[in-house]
Amino acid sequence: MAVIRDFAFQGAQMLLVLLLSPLLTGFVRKVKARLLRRQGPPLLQPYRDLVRLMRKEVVLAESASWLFRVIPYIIFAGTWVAASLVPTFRSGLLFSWSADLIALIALLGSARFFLALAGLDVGTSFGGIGSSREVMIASLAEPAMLMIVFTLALIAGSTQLSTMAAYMVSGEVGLRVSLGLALLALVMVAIAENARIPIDNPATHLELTMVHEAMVLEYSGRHLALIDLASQLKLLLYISVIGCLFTPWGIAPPNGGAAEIAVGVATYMAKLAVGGVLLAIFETSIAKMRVFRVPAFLGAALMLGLLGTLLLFVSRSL
Amino acid sequence: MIDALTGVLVIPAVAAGLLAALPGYRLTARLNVLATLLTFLIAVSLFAVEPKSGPYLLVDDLNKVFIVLTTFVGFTTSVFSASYISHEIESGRLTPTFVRFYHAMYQTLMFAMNLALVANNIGLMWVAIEMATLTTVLMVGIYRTHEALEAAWKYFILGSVGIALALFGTILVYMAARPVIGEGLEAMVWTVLVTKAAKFDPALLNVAFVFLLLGYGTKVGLAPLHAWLPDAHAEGPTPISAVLSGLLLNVALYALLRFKMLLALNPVAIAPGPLMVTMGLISCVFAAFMLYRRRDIKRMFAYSSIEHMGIIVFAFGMGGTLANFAGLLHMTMHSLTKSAIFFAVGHIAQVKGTQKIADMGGLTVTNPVLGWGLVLGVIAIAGLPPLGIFMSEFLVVSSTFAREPWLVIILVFGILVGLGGLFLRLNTIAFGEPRGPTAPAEASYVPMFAHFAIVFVAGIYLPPALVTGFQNVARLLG
Amino acid sequence: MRGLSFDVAHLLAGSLVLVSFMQLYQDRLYALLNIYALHALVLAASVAWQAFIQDAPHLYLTALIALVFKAIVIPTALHRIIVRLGIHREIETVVGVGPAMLLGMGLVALSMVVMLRVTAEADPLAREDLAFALAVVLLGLLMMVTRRNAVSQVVGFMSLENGLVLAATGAKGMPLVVEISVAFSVLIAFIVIGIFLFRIRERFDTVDVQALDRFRGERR
Amino acid sequence: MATYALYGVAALLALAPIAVALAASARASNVIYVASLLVTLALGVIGLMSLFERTVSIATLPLGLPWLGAHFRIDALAAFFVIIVNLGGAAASLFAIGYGSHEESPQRVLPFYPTYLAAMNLVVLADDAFSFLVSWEFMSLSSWALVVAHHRERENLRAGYVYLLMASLGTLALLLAFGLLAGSDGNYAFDAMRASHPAPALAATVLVLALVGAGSKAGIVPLHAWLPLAHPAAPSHVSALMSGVMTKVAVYGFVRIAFDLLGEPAWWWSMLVLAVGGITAVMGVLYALMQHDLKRLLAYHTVENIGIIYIGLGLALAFKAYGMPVAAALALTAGLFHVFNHSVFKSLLFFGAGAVLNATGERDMEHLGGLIHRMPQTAFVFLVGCVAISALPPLNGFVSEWLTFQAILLSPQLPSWGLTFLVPAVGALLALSAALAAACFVKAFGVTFLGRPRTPAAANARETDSNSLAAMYFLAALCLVAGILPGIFIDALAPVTNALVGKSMPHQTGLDWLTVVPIAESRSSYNGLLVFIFVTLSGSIAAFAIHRLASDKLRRGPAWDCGYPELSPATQYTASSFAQPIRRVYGTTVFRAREIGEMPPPGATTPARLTVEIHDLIWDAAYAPIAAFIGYAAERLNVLQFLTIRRYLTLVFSALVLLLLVLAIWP
Repeated sequence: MAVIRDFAFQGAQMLLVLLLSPLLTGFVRKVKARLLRRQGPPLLQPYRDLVRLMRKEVVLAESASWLFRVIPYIIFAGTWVAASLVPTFRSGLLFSWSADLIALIALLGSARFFLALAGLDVGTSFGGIGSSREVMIASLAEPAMLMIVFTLALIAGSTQLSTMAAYMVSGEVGLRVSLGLALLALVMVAIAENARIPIDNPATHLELTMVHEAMVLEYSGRHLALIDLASQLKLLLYISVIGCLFTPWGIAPPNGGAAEIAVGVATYMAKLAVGGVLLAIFETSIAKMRVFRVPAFLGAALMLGLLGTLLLFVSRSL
Repeated sequence: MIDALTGVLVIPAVAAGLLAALPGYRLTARLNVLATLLTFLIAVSLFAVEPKSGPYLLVDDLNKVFIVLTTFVGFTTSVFSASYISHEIESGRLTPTFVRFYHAMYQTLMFAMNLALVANNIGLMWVAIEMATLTTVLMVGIYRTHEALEAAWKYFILGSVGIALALFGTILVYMAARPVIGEGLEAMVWTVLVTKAAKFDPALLNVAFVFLLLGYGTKVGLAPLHAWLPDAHAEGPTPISAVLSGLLLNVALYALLRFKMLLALNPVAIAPGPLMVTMGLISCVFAAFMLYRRRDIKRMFAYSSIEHMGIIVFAFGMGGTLANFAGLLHMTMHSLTKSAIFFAVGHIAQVKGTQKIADMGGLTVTNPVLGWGLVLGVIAIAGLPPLGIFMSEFLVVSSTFAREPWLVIILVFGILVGLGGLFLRLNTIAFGEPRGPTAPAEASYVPMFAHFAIVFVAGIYLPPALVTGFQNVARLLG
Repeated sequence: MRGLSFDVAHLLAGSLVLVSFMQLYQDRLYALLNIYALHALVLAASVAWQAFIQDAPHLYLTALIALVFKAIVIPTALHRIIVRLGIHREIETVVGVGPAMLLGMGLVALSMVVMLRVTAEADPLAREDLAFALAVVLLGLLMMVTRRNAVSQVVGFMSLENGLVLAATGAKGMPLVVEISVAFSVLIAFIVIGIFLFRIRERFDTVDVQALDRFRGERR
Repeated sequence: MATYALYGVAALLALAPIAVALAASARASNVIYVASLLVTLALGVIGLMSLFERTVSIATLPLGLPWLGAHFRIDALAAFFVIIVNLGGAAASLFAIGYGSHEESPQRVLPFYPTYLAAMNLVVLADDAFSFLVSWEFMSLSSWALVVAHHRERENLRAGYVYLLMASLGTLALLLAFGLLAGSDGNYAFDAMRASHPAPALAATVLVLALVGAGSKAGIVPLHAWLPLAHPAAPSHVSALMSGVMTKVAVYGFVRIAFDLLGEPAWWWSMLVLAVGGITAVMGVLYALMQHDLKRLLAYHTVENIGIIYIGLGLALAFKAYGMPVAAALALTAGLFHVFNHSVFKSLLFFGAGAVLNATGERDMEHLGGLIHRMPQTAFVFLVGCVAISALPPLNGFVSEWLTFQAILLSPQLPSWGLTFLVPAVGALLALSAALAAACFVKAFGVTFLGRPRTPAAANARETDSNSLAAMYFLAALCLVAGILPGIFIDALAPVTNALVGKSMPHQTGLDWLTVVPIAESRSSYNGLLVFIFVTLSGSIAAFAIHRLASDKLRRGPAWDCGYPELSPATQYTASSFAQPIRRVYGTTVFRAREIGEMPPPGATTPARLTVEIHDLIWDAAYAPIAAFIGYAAERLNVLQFLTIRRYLTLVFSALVLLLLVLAIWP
């Protein structure tokens, strides 16, 4: 009986993230438009785009290989699985222990790996630009992310998201410098990972400044749809991670009843909304930086993460 | 009834006379081989029945090994020299008269070395070594080219000085022994000396050892007394290079060891160790560096002989059973390996018509057997397993490092540098694009590979008899 | 008698050292050869004296060899050679005479020091003799080192060898002395009238070692 | 067991003369490779058996040092490495059955190949210093012969030369280490060394020597210089062995000395090892990123992975020194598991490179591209290898690095300031190297297999033969299995860690869903199987749904050319241009990399060119000066060959006077 319920919750979680992610993107776009005093596209626009893309036929470059056609599914699956393992409204998901935070990051890493390969597959120079820049960014973002994980894991004594969330909510954490550092670094990494301003501009189509868009330049139809959906999932995932680690309040305990579940869902929505608004504000208030300023930005994140870890180690051995 | 001891002396002596008389190089070459073979067989019989030592000749664990080694290498070298000489005659570098002279000298040399090994009398030993030197001088000069004469002359002068110094040392030893043992022959007989050595006058012994070290050290080729060695190896006929590196150095070293034993037995005398260690290290490192700028293949391997003599002397200088054992093993392995290398080099030089390294290349392509033979030899001489020298180097280094870390590090440095030098040249000789004439060699590979086979086996398995013998000697050497 | 024998032996040995010094000082080949003859003469005398006081008759043979062979045959032969080679004018030394003499002094002193450390039970005569002999040996070597001409090098070697014989005869009752001196005479014979000078003369018109050095292997 | 293993080794050695005998015949290579395949398989089975039945078996031969004999021993550690060696050996032999037929000078490869395998086995089996060193140096020697097999290229000879020198340096260092352990009376048997507990200072010296000796063979920075030269020079299946297996044998040597022979470690050893490991990892991958020779890139990656392994070993040392056996077991397991993984996927990748080399005759990625169309299967297995080595789930490379991270997360419990600061830094280095590795293999795979062919050679490549493919598929499958069922392998390592640090990781295979739980489930867990199933399921569901519900129409069209018609393949991103952003971020400091662009004035017809110069600072700082010194000294001393006789006499004379003076002033 309990098993079935757990399965149900796991399934619900997977569907939830899948359905919410376009909405979140649409919401962010909307807010940004509002901030720019524009009407902006309707909230549901992303859904429409996806559906339309799905319907369209795929135009494939002659030089594209079988890998090129497989990659969108890999990317989508990897990201989706990663997203579905993050406790959103209820901790203690059935399969949450099948991948801890490190594994989660690695999953996203493999998604990125294949995306970069896709950029190189067709053999145009734009894809090359995109992939080479992407891996350069990743080569800094991933260590930073891992440093953040170290910090949190050392505080929570675990890399298991459910456990970490439970520990954070238990309140015995107190306020720690390293936590602040970690949060700051995590936000920076999240921005970089999701190709948001100031690292990359999701809306641009000027090749020379593109990173993410350049890689997917050759994609069309359902493939493009999957990749877009994957990136939306990724955004959602990062916001939920931040939410469940730094604002773990409201998440329903594993054995929680209907009421707690309801609270959990509600708080989760709220967190997403807040995250989206903050992101939009940040993006509108800052300009995109040159590609080769990015290392400095991410290097700062890495340093912050390392600093947080070091402080912790020191405080431990005191 | 002549016993084995006199046998190893008589046969070469008779053969020398015979060969001097007989014309025709083919026959004499065969005779030469036969004589050396006989000598070798008789020497082997020493292990079976050990004749008792008289006032002039002795046989014990120490020299038994050396006699067998000497006669064996002498035999294989004579086989090699047969094919070598025939080629020299055809190419007109040697005339039959000189070949006759050469063979006579070869036997004389054998006689002299055997005498030096079996002599029970320090004076006799000295005479024998002088004789050996003179004969080799004559053979080095045999080509009568400018270089050969110059090498021989250099060898002659330096050698004579060495002889003189050694004699002075010998006299001093006698002086030291006389008060204890009394005048006359007794005071020059090994077997007597070693029994009484404890009571000798230490100061005299010290001075004596200095002179002996320098005198016989010149023959061993220790730096800075080595000058004659490279040129003598390079300019003489290759069989002689093989005998020089493989045997004569050993014989001189053998003499040195005898005297070291004497000093070791005397409590008050200075320890000969430090002197030998110093000279050994100098020779090893110096020779290792000298390998890099060599253009003449034979001269290069001559320098490598100096390096190995350095290692051996270092081992004996450090003393201790293990180190001495290693030293003895290294002497044996080195003489086998180095002579084999010279067999290969001799044929290579004949094929290529030159000794200049720059003019040979890609031997493993043009003459696979010779080429790989040389590669094998260099591997062996560089002290790489599974060949014999690795075992001795292993023992030398590992047994002394705990005692004298810094000295051993210098030694290891020398070994490494030497290895670098050897392989640097090997790359050009054996590998790469073939250069120079590529005529197939008409050569007898038997001696070379016989040596390599022994060295290889010894690298992984030593017969117990040999081991016990060496261990006894090592204990004697203190 | 004891004292007298000691003094005479001492005198002769000392004079041998003196003659070595004269050789070191002399830089003309002719004169050098004459002095070498003198050197051999003194050696013969001292050997004979040793033979007398040790009443070891076989030493007389050694003395005879020294007298006939070294003091007469060799010098004359060398005279011939240098005349034929036309290098009898004069010999240039590497080190100036003065420094050479100083070095020689130092060497003599050194040999004294080394030998006098020998404990006294080796009878004084032997010690003195050894000291002088060592000095002669070292001086001979010094001479070989400081001369550039092959003939003078040979002379140096021979005086060195005289020192050896002195030591050998000084060593009381040493066997094989005669044999050794014979062997050495053979050696010297090799050197002097030996193949080398001939061959060398066939090929180059000089015995100057530098001429030989031009043909060392690895240059070119 | 040990006896049977020795039989196997003997069989391998016996193959060498057969190879020489067969040199003429065309079927020689098949005979030799099939035979060595069978023997290595048998040896691998022996290894497995002795690992699982957990017995120590010894054998002694009357060889080696006469008074000692040659001792051989299979304990858990040896068994594990026997498996590694022969797994790699078997795969290489299988691959070579096809690959070797293209060898132009087989008689220079065949005799040494089986001896090489035999030597590596012997190193692992040896139980006394002498047989260990003989096998060790024999291993170097036979591989040297293989490196110079294609001796007509100068750089191969140079590679072999540098390799042999470094190998001998390492051997001599180990020789000194054993000399210290054995003492001057020579107890060369490993048992005796275990029994003797060396003094701290001595033990430290031994450790440093072992680090130099084994490290120079494993390729730790800065002793790595030979590795990227020698590994690519050999035929590809041998490169696979050198990179995938021999470096592991070197690791074995270090583990044997540091964990087994030396007894209790001191805490600061671990600092040394950790620092070396971290630096090696990052430097290795950075070097690799700068390469455009495929095989050399792979060789540099070996350096990186060795660094990762050493990080694991260093952590294990630290935990062991502070008496935390469970944590030590975790760290050691991580290291050894990575040993296994790396041997698998590095062999796989080198096979792939070899297949490419055969098909195109090119090692230079700038001349390749688009091979995925011509050789799809090779491309697929190579891709698997790339994913595995980039430490991406669900393949095996990720698991071992994940375990290493878990070990690092345990380190705050270490009561030592130095480690407290070092370990996080090392963790950062590890993370950095992992990310860079991914970047590097995007480059390697993308430039080699994707895009459009850059040369006719690449355009006309042909898929490689079935034997080679079989070998590669086998290894690829192994990567997957080890990735999704790591528990089996971790449990298999339990006896090893038990023997070396006294404890082992909790039993894994019993857990439901085959999860991996290093310490406790609440702490961290990973389930490769589930992740794999999830990803495949959701991916295929998505595909199915879309093709059913939406459209599955597809049209081929020209790539977006941005308005420039028929772009030539030269306009694609090359290896170096792909690396340019990273070179700009890291290279400027690490390699003093500089880009010099020459733009001709407007109207000039000369082409604009961009030249990139990169300095190998380690070589310039460490190796070049030594070489220069030796050359200088040799030149100087060489004068002594050209003195006059008189001068030589002067040498003798002064030596004599000197010694007499010594006597004169002797007390």
